[in-house]
Amino acid sequence: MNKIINDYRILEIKEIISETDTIKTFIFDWEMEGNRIPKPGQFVMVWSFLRKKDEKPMSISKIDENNNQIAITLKNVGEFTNDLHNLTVGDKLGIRGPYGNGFEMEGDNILAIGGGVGMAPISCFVDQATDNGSNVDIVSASVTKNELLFLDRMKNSGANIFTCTDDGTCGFEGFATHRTIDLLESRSYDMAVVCGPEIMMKEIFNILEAKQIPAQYSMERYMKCAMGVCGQCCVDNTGWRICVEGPIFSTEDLKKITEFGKYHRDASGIKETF
Amino acid sequence: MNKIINDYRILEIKEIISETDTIKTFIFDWEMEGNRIPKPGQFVMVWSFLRKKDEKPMSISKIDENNNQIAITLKNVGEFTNDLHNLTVGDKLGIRGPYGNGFEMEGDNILAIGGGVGMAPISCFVDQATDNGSNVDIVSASVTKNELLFLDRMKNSGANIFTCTDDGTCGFEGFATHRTIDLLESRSYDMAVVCGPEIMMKEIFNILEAKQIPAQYSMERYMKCAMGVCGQCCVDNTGWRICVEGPIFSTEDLKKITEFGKYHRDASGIKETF
Amino acid sequence: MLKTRISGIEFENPLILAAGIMGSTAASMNWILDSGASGVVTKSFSKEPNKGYKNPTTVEVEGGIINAIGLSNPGVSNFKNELKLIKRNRKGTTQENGDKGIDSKIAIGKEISDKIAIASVYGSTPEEFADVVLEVHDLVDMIELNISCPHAMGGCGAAIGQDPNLTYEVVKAAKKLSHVPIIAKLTPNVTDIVEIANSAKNAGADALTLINSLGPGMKIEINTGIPILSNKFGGMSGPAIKPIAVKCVFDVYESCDIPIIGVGGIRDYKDVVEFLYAGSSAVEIGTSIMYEGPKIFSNINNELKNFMVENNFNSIDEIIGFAHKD
Amino acid sequence: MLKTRISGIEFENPLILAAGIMGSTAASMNWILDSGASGVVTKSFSKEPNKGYKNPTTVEVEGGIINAIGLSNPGVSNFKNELKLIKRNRKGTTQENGDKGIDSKIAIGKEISDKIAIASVYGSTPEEFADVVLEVHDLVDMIELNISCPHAMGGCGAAIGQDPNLTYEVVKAAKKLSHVPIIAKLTPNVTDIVEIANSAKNAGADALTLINSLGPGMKIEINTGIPILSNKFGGMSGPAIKPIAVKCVFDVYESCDIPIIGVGGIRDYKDVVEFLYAGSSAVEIGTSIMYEGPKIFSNINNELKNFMVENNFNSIDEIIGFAHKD
Repeated sequence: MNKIINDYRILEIKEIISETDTIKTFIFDWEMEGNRIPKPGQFVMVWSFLRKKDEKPMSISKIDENNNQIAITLKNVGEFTNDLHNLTVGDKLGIRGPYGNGFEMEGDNILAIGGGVGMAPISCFVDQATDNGSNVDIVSASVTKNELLFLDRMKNSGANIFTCTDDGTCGFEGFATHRTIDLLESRSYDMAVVCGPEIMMKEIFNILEAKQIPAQYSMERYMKCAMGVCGQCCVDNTGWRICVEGPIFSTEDLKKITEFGKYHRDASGIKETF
Repeated sequence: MNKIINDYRILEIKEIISETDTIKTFIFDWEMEGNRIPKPGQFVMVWSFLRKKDEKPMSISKIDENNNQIAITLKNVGEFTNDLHNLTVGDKLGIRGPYGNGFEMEGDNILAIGGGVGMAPISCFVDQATDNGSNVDIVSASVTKNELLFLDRMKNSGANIFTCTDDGTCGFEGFATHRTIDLLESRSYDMAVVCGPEIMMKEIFNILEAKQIPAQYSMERYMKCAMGVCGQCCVDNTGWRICVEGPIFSTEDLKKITEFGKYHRDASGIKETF
Repeated sequence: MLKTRISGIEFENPLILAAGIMGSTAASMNWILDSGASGVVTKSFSKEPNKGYKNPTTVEVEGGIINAIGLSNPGVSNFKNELKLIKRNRKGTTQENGDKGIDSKIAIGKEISDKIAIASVYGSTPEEFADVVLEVHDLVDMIELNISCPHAMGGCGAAIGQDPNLTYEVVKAAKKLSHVPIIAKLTPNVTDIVEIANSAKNAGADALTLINSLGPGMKIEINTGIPILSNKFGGMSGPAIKPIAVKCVFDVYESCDIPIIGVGGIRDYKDVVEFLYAGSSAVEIGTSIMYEGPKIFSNINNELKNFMVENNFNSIDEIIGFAHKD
Repeated sequence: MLKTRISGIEFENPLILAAGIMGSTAASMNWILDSGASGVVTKSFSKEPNKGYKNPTTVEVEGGIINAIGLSNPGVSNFKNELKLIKRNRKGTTQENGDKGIDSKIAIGKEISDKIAIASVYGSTPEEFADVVLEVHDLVDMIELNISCPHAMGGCGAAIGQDPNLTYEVVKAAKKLSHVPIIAKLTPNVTDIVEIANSAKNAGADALTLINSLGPGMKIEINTGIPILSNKFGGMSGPAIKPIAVKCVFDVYESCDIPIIGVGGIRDYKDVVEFLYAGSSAVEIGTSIMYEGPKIFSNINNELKNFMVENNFNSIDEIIGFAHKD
């Protein structure tokens, strides 16, 4: 019988980093112990109880085993994230997890593709891969220069960074897809990891498939229990639970997820197309 | 948090030995594992569900770790034991336990005193002590020769047996107390273990106390839960639970049990004097 | 060997997915069916869409979880599209789920029994129930009336099932129109569940599901003093509620002669046997999927078969109600 | 720092022995008091002696136990002798229990607060309750009316506490005569516990104890198909019932303004805090003695003090009802 981690840790926010105008990173002390030690790609459930109460899944954006800290990185996109953006150091959040399956390392030449705040789990994986001595090329994409995430940290990791912005203010002018197609003309990879808006991931999926590069993608769906019972985050046509069988899916898995890139379901279960 | 053993094992009676006209031994297969391995002096709760349903505590009378068997030995003294005496090999009983604290080995020269069916836990302890190479003298007492328990087994163990019967049909004519006084004139012991009718134990207690021989006594009280919650088996004046702090008590402990040799309580809690 | 029948409907084994667990999409229910369940109960749905409560909606407690999802569902017109996709006819068909859990060796290429789809519906009035029943009764094999959710809003759920008269009215309205058998799912959170069971029976219920989640209960976070669930309280499910569910089944079996589906805390074959002994004709499994995933169904079916062989039971019927022989 | 008050009576800390657990003799209750409890509730007793049910009377289940002891007791005239021996006045006195469990360093030779003795009484009619109250109210500090035992025979226990009118009559009869405060102990096994709480309050109850054991539940032995308890079913207690007990306390606190003693599944200081947050003024501890023995009381008192220091609580009063602030 698996032990589900479902007790909240009420944690003080130790540090807040304003990454961009709309993105902040929150750092917490975290006991690195047993199945509490997160893997890149896993997520935590974040319970905000101070103002409007709510709870959402958040990818872990940094795992610092030396200093016993983890971080989450949020873009201010709605009521919940706005509430969190108004917190200050010393405020508390309830955190449970980590949940889900995480990325699997396969080979030494790695392409990591992150769009916007999708860089959160990607950067975690890059830290691990570069620590292991792998060669990592990162395609880091955003709308504009100021929105590119973790540039210094990624540089320091030893990875090669290929930025691209919609407005050309940093690196390549254009989308992550174009940047990836460019890279693949001259380079080859053992594996790729991808996180970003689902429409972007779908296009990247087609590109990587054409080149036969095995890839892993981080999926997001509305979540309630995060323990694999409520069924809220199940995807068509396999029924897999994003919170247990996901959030990371391989190319082969993703081929069976027929709703990938097409639609997701809201809190009531109504389908919303992307 | 202690793990209480409280799941029944439904066990087939593997063998029934008619020890005397009124006493039978029932043998069961028993998985010797972790805290399921009994110590001499411990008891099990025996649930009879075939005829009139009831459940009583019974001392373990044999622990056979080689053959993974235990035995209980019952005198037919009432409705419950009569029901059990009518069972045959292949019939089933529910057994849970073992419970309680068991005897503690202290020293190499041991006096073991058993009155009637009180030989059950004593014989278990004698097996252990002789296996350890201790010198064991047994005072085995009963009303008449045919009621003396485990004579062959005890002889084979290497212990010295001093029988006594009320009617003189075997060994010394008289009570266990007299036999013990006799023995103590010429011998000394590091410890004694005692089980029998409480009136007998009380007298033995006085004899051993006078000689300053540390002793351990097996107590019996009406029992319900055997898990230390119901309070049914608590004794005056300490409140100790026979099922948890007992059933074995040292001389020092027993001095604090003011009801020892005087009274016990029935199922409703009413005191009955011995 | 594992076959059982409820109101004339045959189940290939006694294990059914409980309402509210992985029952929001046809895809997840088909996965459960491929994993060995003989039937599925959908997540409860209503006439109109409902987003349910804000998170947290579920929290672990000793021996299980408490939840207050709040009956979220996309409404009957959206949900009908899911119902149509439940694979009830299984002759030679299966779904490939690869290494994520389905025991494909069992399912692929074999003749497989039909599976049973049960719609769980709710509303606040007999009319609402009737409307939803009419919309879906041609798409499913049975309908389970949720008159027992302990965290429902506005007169739904236990507000009905805690009142014998409302229970009667709702069951009667549903039964009158339905082409398929009607099951009433009851709450244990009443003074006398037998009274409610008989109300449901007298109104025409074909079967009963016992029990919905217990309590409700609450968990207050120790450092903050705040009840964790956004709804403050929620229904308790999981292994710890089993003794109470078994007792409800036992009592209702003695006093109310329609088939019972037992549910509450089932985690292994022993729990299933206990519910059968108490008088259930089948069981529903929900929360324990949290511990083992969908493969719990095939695991229990295998264990159950072994148990029956070892104990000389030839059919599920021989086990049902066994604890009442005395 | 740990002091709390209920109906004008001061408890040195909020931990009280629950009825039915190690409460059959003054000796065991004195051991519990020596182990750190501020008070004890006796095992329930009645006018006449009662042997209770045959064994098995207790069986373990997931998250606790179910029991049907059947209110065994020696009758009030015998039990008065035990009541007289409970050491309520503790100035400089103590009992020596050696290495069997009491932390004698704490107790010996110190000025020690008085301890609170609470008699739990039961009967089948208001008159029986009144008779027993009259016999014992000069021997104890408070009286707890057991109108909630889920396995009582002949109109006792929950047969009263599941009916608002009977609850009212019994509480009224006891309150009218008693020299000491009257506590009504309620069952959770009702459709609406708030209704019963208000009946008790309207009849003059000084305080409420919430909750008696849950269910009842049953466990059927898997190899034999036989319900294990001789009474077939029994009340469930232990850690798993805590969420339901906390919810009962929370609800009654909001709707009924007399003090509440919380009970159900308490195993550590966190559980105590949760009950205080929900609105209990004190708590009773029972089944968890199975896991830790009497030292659970001093252990929890120490943990509770640490918790209060770390969280800047100066008194138990500051914690009581904290979860209702929003």
